[in-house]
Amino acid sequence: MQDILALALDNLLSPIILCFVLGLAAALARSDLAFPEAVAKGMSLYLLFAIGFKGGVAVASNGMSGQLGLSLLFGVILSALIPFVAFAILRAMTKLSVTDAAAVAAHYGSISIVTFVAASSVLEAQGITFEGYMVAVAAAMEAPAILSALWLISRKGGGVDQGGHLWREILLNGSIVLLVGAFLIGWITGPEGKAEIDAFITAPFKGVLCLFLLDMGLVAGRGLRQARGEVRGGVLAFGLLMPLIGAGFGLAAAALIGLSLGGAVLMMVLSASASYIAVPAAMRVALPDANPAISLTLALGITFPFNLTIGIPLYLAVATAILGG
Amino acid sequence: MQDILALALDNLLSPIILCFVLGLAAALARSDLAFPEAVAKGMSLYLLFAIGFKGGVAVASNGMSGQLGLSLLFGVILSALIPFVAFAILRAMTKLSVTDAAAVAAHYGSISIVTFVAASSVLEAQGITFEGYMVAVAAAMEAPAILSALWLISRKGGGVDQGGHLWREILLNGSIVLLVGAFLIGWITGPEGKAEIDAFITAPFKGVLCLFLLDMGLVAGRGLRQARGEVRGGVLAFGLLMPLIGAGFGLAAAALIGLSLGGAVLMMVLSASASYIAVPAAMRVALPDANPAISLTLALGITFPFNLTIGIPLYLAVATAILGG
Amino acid sequence: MQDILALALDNLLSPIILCFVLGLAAALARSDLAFPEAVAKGMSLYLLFAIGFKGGVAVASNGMSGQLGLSLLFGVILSALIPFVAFAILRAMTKLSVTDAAAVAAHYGSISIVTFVAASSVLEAQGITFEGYMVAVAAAMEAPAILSALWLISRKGGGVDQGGHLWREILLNGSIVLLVGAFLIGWITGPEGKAEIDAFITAPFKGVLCLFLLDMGLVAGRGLRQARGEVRGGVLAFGLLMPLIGAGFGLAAAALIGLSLGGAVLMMVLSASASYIAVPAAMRVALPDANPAISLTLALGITFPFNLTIGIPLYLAVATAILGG
Amino acid sequence: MEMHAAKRVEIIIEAVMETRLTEALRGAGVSGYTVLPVMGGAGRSGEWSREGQIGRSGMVAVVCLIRPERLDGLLKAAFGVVERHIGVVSISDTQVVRAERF
Amino acid sequence: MEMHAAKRVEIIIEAVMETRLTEALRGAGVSGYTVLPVMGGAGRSGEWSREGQIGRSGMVAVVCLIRPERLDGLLKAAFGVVERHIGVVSISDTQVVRAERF
Amino acid sequence: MEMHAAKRVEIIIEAVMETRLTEALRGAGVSGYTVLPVMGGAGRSGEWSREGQIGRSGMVAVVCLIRPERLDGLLKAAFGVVERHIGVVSISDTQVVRAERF
Ligand SMILES: Nc1ncnc2c1ncn2[C@@H]1O[C@H](COP(=O)(O)O)[C@@H](O)[C@H]1O
Ligand SMILES: Nc1ncnc2c1ncn2[C@@H]1O[C@H](COP(=O)(O)O)[C@@H](O)[C@H]1O
Ligand SMILES: Nc1ncnc2c1ncn2[C@@H]1O[C@H](COP(=O)(O)O)[C@@H](O)[C@H]1O
Ligand code: NA
Ligand code: NA
Ligand code: NA
Repeated sequence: MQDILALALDNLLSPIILCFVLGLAAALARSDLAFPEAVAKGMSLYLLFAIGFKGGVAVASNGMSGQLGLSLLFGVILSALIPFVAFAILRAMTKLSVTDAAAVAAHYGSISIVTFVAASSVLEAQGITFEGYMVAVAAAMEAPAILSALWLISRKGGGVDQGGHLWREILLNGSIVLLVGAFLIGWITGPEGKAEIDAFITAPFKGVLCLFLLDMGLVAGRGLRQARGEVRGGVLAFGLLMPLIGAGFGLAAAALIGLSLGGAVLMMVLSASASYIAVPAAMRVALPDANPAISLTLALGITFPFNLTIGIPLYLAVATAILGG
Repeated sequence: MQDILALALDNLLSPIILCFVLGLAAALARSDLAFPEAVAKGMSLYLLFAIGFKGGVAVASNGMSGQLGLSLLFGVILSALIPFVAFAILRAMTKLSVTDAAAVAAHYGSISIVTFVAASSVLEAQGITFEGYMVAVAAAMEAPAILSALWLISRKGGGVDQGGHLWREILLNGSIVLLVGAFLIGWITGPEGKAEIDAFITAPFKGVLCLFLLDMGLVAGRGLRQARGEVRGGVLAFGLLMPLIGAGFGLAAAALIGLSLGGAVLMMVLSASASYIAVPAAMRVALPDANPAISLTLALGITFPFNLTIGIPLYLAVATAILGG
Repeated sequence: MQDILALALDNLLSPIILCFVLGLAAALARSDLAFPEAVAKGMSLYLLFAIGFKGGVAVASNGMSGQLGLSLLFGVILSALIPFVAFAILRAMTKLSVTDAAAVAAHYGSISIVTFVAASSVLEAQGITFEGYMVAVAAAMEAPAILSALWLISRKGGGVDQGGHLWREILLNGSIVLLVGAFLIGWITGPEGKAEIDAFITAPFKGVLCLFLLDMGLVAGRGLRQARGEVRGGVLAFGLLMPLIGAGFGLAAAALIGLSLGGAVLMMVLSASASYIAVPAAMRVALPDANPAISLTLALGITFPFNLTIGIPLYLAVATAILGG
Repeated sequence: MEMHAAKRVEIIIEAVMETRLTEALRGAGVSGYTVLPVMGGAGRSGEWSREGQIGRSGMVAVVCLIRPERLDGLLKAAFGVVERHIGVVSISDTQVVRAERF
Repeated sequence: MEMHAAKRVEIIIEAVMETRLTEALRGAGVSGYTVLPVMGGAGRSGEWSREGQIGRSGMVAVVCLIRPERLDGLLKAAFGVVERHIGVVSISDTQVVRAERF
Repeated sequence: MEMHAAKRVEIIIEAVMETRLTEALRGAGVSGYTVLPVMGGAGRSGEWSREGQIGRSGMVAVVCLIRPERLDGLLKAAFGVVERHIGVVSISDTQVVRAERF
């Protein structure tokens, strides 16, 4: 227990978290500190490439441990299933409309890759290994949740813009393609390929992550400032409760698959986190009547910082207690 | 003496200075070499974050040496005081209007963080240590000069737009917030935090600084080309004289505080340098009638290269002579 | 022979090539993966700076081997000569108009710096040294081809916009200025200067190159998708044939100059590659009636990937066979 | 110089809808348009800014110059896409010189 | 489609004044506007370009579509901010379709 | 507020031609203009996008506000540059407040 608290505190005082807090504080204080859109996008491309590549190299080095297929399958199931749970809770706990509830549910079924990256960093710092292919599981969990949300809506009689290329857009979404592509390149080129570009993708990684989280803090803070009125009461409580429920599902899946401790924590983090890049864009196209401010504020302003600060150490503690160190 | 000349020459032939010269030459020759605004902004965010963080870590490692408070106080006094000196000199030596003179004066009271960074690099290359908190002093010196300039104007009967949020804008200016925030994060996380992101903030730092100075050379060259007519005679002389006067004040303050040799050089550099980011924006808001081309050309086209090439080695030589190696 | 195939395969499976393929595939599949313009430009500035600087340092370290002047001269001659060959082939093999043929010819006389960089990486990985000043030869080969193309047009009675500053624009083109400027700075500051910024220009270089090639794959793929109709038959064949002819000229020149094996391969690569940055801009100004899609698709969509995958190992094999390892 | 009456249609729309809009325009026979970036704005759905964003968030401005007789077709196509979405459409009279282009 | 007359006000103003301008607009009851980036320009105070700049230098273009009757209020609010500053304001007639939005 | 009739000329032109155009404008006595970035577009020469490009590719939009009597001079100067190039020019009626500036 003491260990967990120490770890949580350690985590809270890491440069990564403090950078997010700095961004959040600057935005709430209405500083004009801001990252250009191109710089933010550039950092996110770098992070996706690096994390995908390193995952692929890990698979090339350690082999597949036979569970890649099973993990992907469970990832897809979790992503498709969690929106139903989230939707039911939202309809029970909040006054959100069917459309808004479905849109929020889609975000929570999908994943936040930055939360995943932050969790991997914590694991690495603790010397806890994890399955390299978890990054492929992350990619596989991006999209199914969107399908579930659209199904929920159409079942409730809501209109969904199933425009010709919605599916291509979702499945060939830039972040999925980059993550999976870099994963494959890492897998093909293996440790030799990694040696060639290690100084680029490994050494500066954590520093870039710091600046990226600073920007995310700024964006989250601006969102919170503007949406102050809309996210409160039941909706707010959902943003803190849902990650715990998601993490529970993730832990159960990890136990069924037989993932390592590190892999289980990452599966919990994926299930607990909410998308704020791929799903928002898809929802704007498919559910234009849903209010984007609600989902984004919940995902980025409530659940993301919750996972970053309390969630990750908590999931690690619970996984350690249940699965053993 | 020979040592000083050798150092000055060494400095002149460093990649940093040569990059600035390349940018300047390219712009004066009207090459279309240019950095996108987002890239320039991204590099400046990186430099502010790195320099702030490293300053904070230095304080965490070496303690405060008891003089942080005193140094901050003197920094604020210098920043508030220098504009009065600059204003008097400008009114005596040039035909600038009250408004223009006050605007220029505000730039010279405030500081140029890149000059500060370049000076720290020279000190580090010479193996001269300095107080880590000097970066906090730099942040503290950004704003007071603006207040002095506005007071000068209103005393002369000039109108000042004291619009509601001018003060928040100045004090929560992005570069101040990032510098101070990174300083605090560095202080809190200390050498352990630095170890995590060292490969990002230390190893590539000087290279990024080179590219940034290349861009500053380009911007300065474009400015000089356009403002050729406006900055000459007395105004030009001011741009070369004022840094020497500022450095003198800085040296006096450093001696009073009892700063180390390195700290004294940095205090001289801060006092000698002129702002070209925070103050120009504030002046546009508060003194819209002031001609921005004059201040910017002086600060970036005259004083900045003067400090970079001649100023820094000179201040180091003088400080060594007076305070002892 | 077996060695060559092994090398070719090795090259094909390097992260650099796979990144290009990923970008190409993503664009052809119409993924929305994209780099912001500012990020792409920032990476190209970085690569030009790093390659120029390292070339200059190599000259400072190893001396000039007496052949810089001769190599520059031959570079200029190749760049001026190849467009005539290309033009004749295009007029014989394709139905392109005089204007379009001249525009394409200009692209092939000039050079692709990224192909040059990729070839240097392959040489370095093979432990094959080359003359550091080849980067200056690359810069010298950018512009003469444009002059030849304009002369071709005007001889055929075509109108050329020789607007006042076309020549300044071409010769002071940003990429030439940066490449030559960084080369000079590297030369002046030498290994000491390099030591200061090595962690920036050497360690992460290959990783940045990977991301840059990913973006080039995206741009090439988008171009191919749109120009599908226009580039086929004879024009397409030209895009595969011309690099081989260019490489032949390059090899002959290298043998005459007496370049090392590595230098000869780079001279072949420069002659074989086609410009897609400096020349397209110049052609838009001087030959507005030429269809830019043809040149760009050929240079970036056909010849660039050909050189990257098959060309470089092939040129290395031929040069080794003829000049000896 | 001889000038011809034309319409300038300015459509400010979510960036995610850009491809759908331009496809609809092409479907309506409008083959010329220009897309301008938008930094931020405000409307019934609140204020927003592009700074620091990563996804295809934000809006773009699509400007079409067309002959007056094609306006109805264009608007019909555009509204098919814009209708349920955040955004505004405005139509101004303008003049163009090389009328054969439009 | 039924169209309604409106005004398109385009204000090109220093980027540092953007927030002040949009606050003044909101104060005047104008709740819809779009901010476009500006790359460079020239005027009485000379030429400038955004390239390589770092601070909040440069200008932005703020476009407002409003009902004609609100024009005076908007202009008064805008000029309160723009007056002593570098920049230009132009007002064109335009038409909008969903009039209830403006 | 008193308003004065003016013309708003919008020239969408290849970025490589920007300097030539603005020099021609200055030559014709037009000293005020604003350059807006363009993200992409389509026309007779096909579709294009600025994303991921590196060179001075792409287009820009140059907006000039001028007194009506200066229109002819401006158009002549502009067409000298634009003529053989990709791009479009449109001219709209507009109104400005501080007429002495134009
Ligand atoms: N009256 C208006 N004038 C100019 N732009 C507007 C106006 N109303 C809305 N917009 C733009 O359209 C976006 C969405 O508007 P809305 O659908 O009202 O939230 C805003 O963020 C603005 O960029
Ligand atoms: N006549 C004009 N047409 C279009 N934009 C203008 C005009 N005059 C000024 N501007 C813009 O407003 C900025 C400041 O103008 P000024 O206050 O005249 O220096 C210029 O840099 C241009 O971006
Ligand atoms: N009708 C139009 N409306 C708006 N922009 C256009 C139009 N036609 C062409 N453009 C712009 O001008 C560029 C070149 O057009 P074009 O010369 O027809 O290929 C296009 O990429 C668009 O950005
Ligand atoms: Na989830
Ligand atoms: Na100062
Ligand atoms: Na060539």
